[in-house]
Amino acid sequence: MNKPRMEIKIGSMMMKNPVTVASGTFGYGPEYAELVDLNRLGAITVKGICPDEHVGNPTPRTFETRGGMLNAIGLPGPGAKGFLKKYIPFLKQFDTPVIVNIWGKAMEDYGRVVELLDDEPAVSAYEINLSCPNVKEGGSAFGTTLDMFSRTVELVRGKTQKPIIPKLAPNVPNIGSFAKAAEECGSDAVSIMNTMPAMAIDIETLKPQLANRFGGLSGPAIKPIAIKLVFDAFRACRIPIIGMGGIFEPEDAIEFMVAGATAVAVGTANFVDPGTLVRVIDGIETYLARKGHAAATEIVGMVKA
Amino acid sequence: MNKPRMEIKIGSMMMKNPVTVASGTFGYGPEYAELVDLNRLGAITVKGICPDEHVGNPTPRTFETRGGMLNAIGLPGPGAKGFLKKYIPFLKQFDTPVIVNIWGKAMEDYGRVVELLDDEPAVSAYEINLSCPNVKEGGSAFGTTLDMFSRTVELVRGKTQKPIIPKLAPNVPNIGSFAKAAEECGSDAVSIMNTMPAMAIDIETLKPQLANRFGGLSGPAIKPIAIKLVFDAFRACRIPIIGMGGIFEPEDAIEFMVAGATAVAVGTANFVDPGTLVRVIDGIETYLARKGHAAATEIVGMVKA
Amino acid sequence: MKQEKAAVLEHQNFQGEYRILRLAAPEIGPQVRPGQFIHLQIPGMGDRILRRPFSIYKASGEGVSILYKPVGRGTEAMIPLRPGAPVDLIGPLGNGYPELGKGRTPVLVAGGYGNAALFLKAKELPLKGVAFFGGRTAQDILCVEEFKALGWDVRPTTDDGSLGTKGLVTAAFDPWLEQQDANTLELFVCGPNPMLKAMGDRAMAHGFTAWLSLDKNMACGVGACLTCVIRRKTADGWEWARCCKDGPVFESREILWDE
Amino acid sequence: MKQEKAAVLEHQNFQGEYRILRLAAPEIGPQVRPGQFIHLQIPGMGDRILRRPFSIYKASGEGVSILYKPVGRGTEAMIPLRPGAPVDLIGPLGNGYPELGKGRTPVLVAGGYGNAALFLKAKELPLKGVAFFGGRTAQDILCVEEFKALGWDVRPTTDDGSLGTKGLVTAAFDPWLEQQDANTLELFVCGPNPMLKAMGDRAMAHGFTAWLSLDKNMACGVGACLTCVIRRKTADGWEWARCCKDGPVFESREILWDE
Ligand SMILES: Cc1cc2nc3c(=O)[nH]c(=O)nc-3n(C[C@H](O)[C@H](O)[C@H](O)COP(=O)(O)OP(=O)(O)OC[C@H]3O[C@@H](n4cnc5c(N)ncnc54)[C@H](O)[C@@H]3O)c2cc1C
Ligand SMILES: Cc1cc2nc3c(=O)[nH]c(=O)nc-3n(C[C@H](O)[C@H](O)[C@H](O)COP(=O)(O)OP(=O)(O)OC[C@H]3O[C@@H](n4cnc5c(N)ncnc54)[C@H](O)[C@@H]3O)c2cc1C
Ligand SMILES: Cc1cc2nc3c(=O)[nH]c(=O)nc-3n(C[C@H](O)[C@H](O)[C@H](O)COP(=O)(O)O)c2cc1C
Ligand SMILES: Cc1cc2nc3c(=O)[nH]c(=O)nc-3n(C[C@H](O)[C@H](O)[C@H](O)COP(=O)(O)O)c2cc1C
Ligand code: FES
Ligand code: FES
Repeated sequence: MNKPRMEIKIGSMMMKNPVTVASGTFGYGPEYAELVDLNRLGAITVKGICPDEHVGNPTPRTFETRGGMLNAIGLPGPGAKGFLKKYIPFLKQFDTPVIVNIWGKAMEDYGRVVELLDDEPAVSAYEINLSCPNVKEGGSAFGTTLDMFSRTVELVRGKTQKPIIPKLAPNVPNIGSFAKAAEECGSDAVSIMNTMPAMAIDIETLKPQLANRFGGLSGPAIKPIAIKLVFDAFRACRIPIIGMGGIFEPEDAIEFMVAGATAVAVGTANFVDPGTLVRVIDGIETYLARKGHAAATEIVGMVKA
Repeated sequence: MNKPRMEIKIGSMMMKNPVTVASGTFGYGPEYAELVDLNRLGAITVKGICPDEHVGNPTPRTFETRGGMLNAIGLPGPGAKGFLKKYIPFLKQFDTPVIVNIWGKAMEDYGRVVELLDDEPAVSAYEINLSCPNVKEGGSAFGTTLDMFSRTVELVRGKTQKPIIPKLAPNVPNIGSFAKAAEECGSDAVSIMNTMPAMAIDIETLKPQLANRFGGLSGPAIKPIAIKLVFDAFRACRIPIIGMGGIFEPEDAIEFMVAGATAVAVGTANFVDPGTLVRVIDGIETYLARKGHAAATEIVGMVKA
Repeated sequence: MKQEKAAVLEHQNFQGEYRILRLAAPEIGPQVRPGQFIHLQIPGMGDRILRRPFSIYKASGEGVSILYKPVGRGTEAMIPLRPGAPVDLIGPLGNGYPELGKGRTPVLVAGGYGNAALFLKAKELPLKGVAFFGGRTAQDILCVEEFKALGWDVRPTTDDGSLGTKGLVTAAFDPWLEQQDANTLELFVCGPNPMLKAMGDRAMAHGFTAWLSLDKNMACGVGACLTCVIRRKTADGWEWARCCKDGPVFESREILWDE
Repeated sequence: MKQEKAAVLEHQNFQGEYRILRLAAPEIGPQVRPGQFIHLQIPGMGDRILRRPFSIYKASGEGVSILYKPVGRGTEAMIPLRPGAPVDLIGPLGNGYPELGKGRTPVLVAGGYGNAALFLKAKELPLKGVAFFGGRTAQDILCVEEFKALGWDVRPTTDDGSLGTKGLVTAAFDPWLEQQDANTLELFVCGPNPMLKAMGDRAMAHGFTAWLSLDKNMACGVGACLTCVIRRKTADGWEWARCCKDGPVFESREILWDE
């Protein structure tokens, strides 16, 4: 039997398989390079970058919960120029497209960061973080009000020919409207989901477990929420979806694809088992072969519902 | 040392302690009566009641997930008259207030069900389910659009002098606005949270794991989401909050109270360990005593954030 | 119905893939009626939280025993349980099998763990008759000698013919039925859904009574959550009945099978 | 840095509440430098998912050993691990302690599992000097005889006076320091944060070098998540440094302590 075709496309970006990493859980590439063969990945999605250097939140920044974890890292990073200088030479060594996750404190930052990055050919696509629950400056408002969402996406669209992928906030009653708005503003795909706004409190000290008070919930706990959002978005738009939220096993990734995701991202699982990425890629291929599919794209959105 | 005062008040309803059960996880009272001393509870909250008998969803109705479960029971029930006849005589045997969770397929149903129940003195309060993700008729729209939310609450307010407690949907970006709207419409408290809209798919059959396709996620997985919502609502309104979502241990209940909940409800944990309710009640009392508090109300919203 | 902290007394291979778990549960044990089940909280199930129901194979003042086959997360997590380990039980649950009707001839029909679920009933029944047990291979047919020792005429069927008649339970049951006065039969059945349905269909076609013990996924086990419902016929249609509380045993005429 | 499926070789009580876990890890073992750690995936942690970091006490071609005290969910879940059990490791991680500076006199300061974390360094150092070990009671001071056998002059302090000087490590260290040529000292420290800070303060006040191994909660352990950061001084302010990757060992002057 022939091997199933694993390639998928996000706009003009070819991925050799549907599996990337969730922004912020894989650093900028080098961190896991000794443990994971970066050439195996469909794409490398790097941690959020804004135009300038950013300091992020004080510690504690993460907290383990039942079936998941909270984080409020707060998007520390080297800024666009720092990123280009520090990480692009490393990333160029691999035959794997690079998706840069971008964010801003104000709307114009989303344009500025693209302007700073766009000449670099090793930057393959932009994932637009419109939904980070961990920065005070407004990241989350961009993702939960349709008007600001659309304006931000349009702004980015005007600055680049590369694929743009807005990352949707999960805490809305109508994810479909955001997916459709993304499509209408010329997006090439959407990512679903960012972490869920959440909180934990130490009942002895009465202090929040995170220095930032709030954080985002990720991990297996949120998978059923993410599957529903992907399912809803798939019915509302015609652009590809990158699905994520609690993918720990190949079966989880396949479930996202069956729900409507063209590609998937492994996040928190990297911390638990860096072998997850390769296991998920191989597991998808095995499933496709067993089910007699010729291509990964065949199972996208095939849920009987 | 004196025992801490465990009593709390929701409008005119006195509860001997802050602990009730989450609607739908404890039947109508008799189901757990052999395992749980109903006289120990702060209140008994019964499964959702609408004016008429309702059949609910086909099976499978529940599905276990990592750290939680999905349900799409679909609110089957005997209707208001059936409830009064079948369960009120039983419930009257106990010295524990009864909160009736009400819902409707259309807005006027919310009024009708109260009209049918209100003369019964054993009905102590109404929890208004405006957020059930499992009925097609619109339960969830009542909870995610402020205008419909307010109109429904006002309608119920006009029909009864008893305490009314709107139950808020978690899948909104601005829970505070709903809490505030509830207050402005004359609510005595709000309940937070209902289950989170979610989905799971069997990748072998490609069918959703629930006959209703979607369901609501409950259990430990959602606790950090619920804590955040309670925290936000506490800052937005001055009426008491009944907090719930993944309470399995006394520490969980205390965390809700510290975040801003005056009372708490144990839901999914009843299925896992019916002893949870009494353990939670005793655990809160022990904590209060150890920390030198004279009353349960002293820790409400005491988080240092 | 009690919630009891029990301790593992014995846990070992029983036959084929089946294992026996014997639990010290002096409060629950004496209350058990045939056909009831326990709801077991399985330690070490990781992030899976719900209990699992198991039919009671044997019960005494000391406690209860169950027979199970590891088939999924819960049952696989049971394997490492060692004697002395604490486990939390709720039970006995469900209605169990009714008394044999006057003038009726009892018949047992079972498959898989159904044999275990019928054992207490087989012991209690005042008359012993024929017992039809089906399974994939000889290894899947449990407790044959025990049922024989009680006086039952055991007629095994196996998919591969390794024991008794080759084929499904119906391959042995149907020819036998032809020769019976069907009206007087009273069947006690526990097994996979298709077996239950096959026996229910025959009961209605031939006018005998068949008590079917249903296996539906459960959450609470006590009637509170409405997970485990089946459609039960009523005078003017149907109503939901809870397998955990109103069942798991229903008479074949009560059940409206889903397509 | 490797991810390796290791097997438990030995697991038993070590001293007081401390336990030793010896793991077969032939890929990781030979790569270890003193002061590095492993990131352990603990089986049976239920619905908690993250790994836990542990300093490497001993390492060889065969694998690694760690010493730990059950204090929370992860460390308590380790207790039932039996020889032969598989566990997943990432390591060796972190920078470890640097070489001793020329003309310097090494000093060890440790508390709790810090004694274990310093053992490989203590062995490797070309000179042996004084080792200040603090603990609540005699039971909490690990490996005293082992350090003595290597040639170290061990000076224990205990809160209850059950071994050595009564008081904190500083109760023994400060009077001793008075008599030293502070400039030539080079401290290797691992212990609770207040101990690290106390030593760091003295290093800066008296002008000696102190290498402090920090304990910050970790998620990834490899530098990717930015959970475990501390403020490291720079020419014009400070920057975040990751304890897992840039540390866990920092020189006292590098660290900007949080209030
Ligand atoms: C009243 C009653 C009595 C039972 N008695 C016994 C008994 O005596 N011995 C015994 O071995 N088992 C018995 N079962 C089934 C048992 O409770 C478990 O559900 C089953 O063994 C699978 O559980 P698991 O956790 O191992 O699998 P899971 O992890 O839950 O699932 C593994 C696979 O099994 C399927 N599955 C889960 N639960 C059921 C179910 N109830 N019916 C059919 N398929 C299911 C799932 O769809 C999945 O494919 C009984 C069930 C009921 C309702
Ligand atoms: C580089 C490094 C090396 C370490 N080496 C060892 C070692 O050799 N031996 C050893 O026993 N432990 C060591 N630890 C600590 C260990 O990793 C565990 O974090 C700690 O034992 C508690 O884990 P737990 O899962 O049992 O507790 P948890 O369930 O995580 O928490 C229980 C309690 O411990 C607290 N806690 C959790 N993690 C830490 C932490 N990192 N620091 C301080 N408090 C914490 C929590 O706040 C909580 O109150 C090391 C930590 C680091 C960062
Ligand atoms: C530690 C951590 C850091 C993250 N940082 C980012 C980020 O910089 N930008 C972003 O868009 N999402 C970020 N996320 C969200 C993830 O990309 C992903 O959307 C989310 O974690 C859900 O997937 P998971 O459950 O597989 O982790 C972060 C998540 C974690 C856990
Ligand atoms: C099986 C089940 C049935 C439920 N039925 C109702 C209901 O009838 N009305 C309602 O308002 N909430 C219902 N809920 C939601 C719970 O009351 C509660 O809000 C939610 O489960 C979160 O709490 P938990 O995590 O403690 O279960 C139901 C939840 C479950 C699990
Ligand atoms: S399992 Fe809850 S009603 Fe039967
Ligand atoms: S633990 Fe992830 S960066 Fe250190």
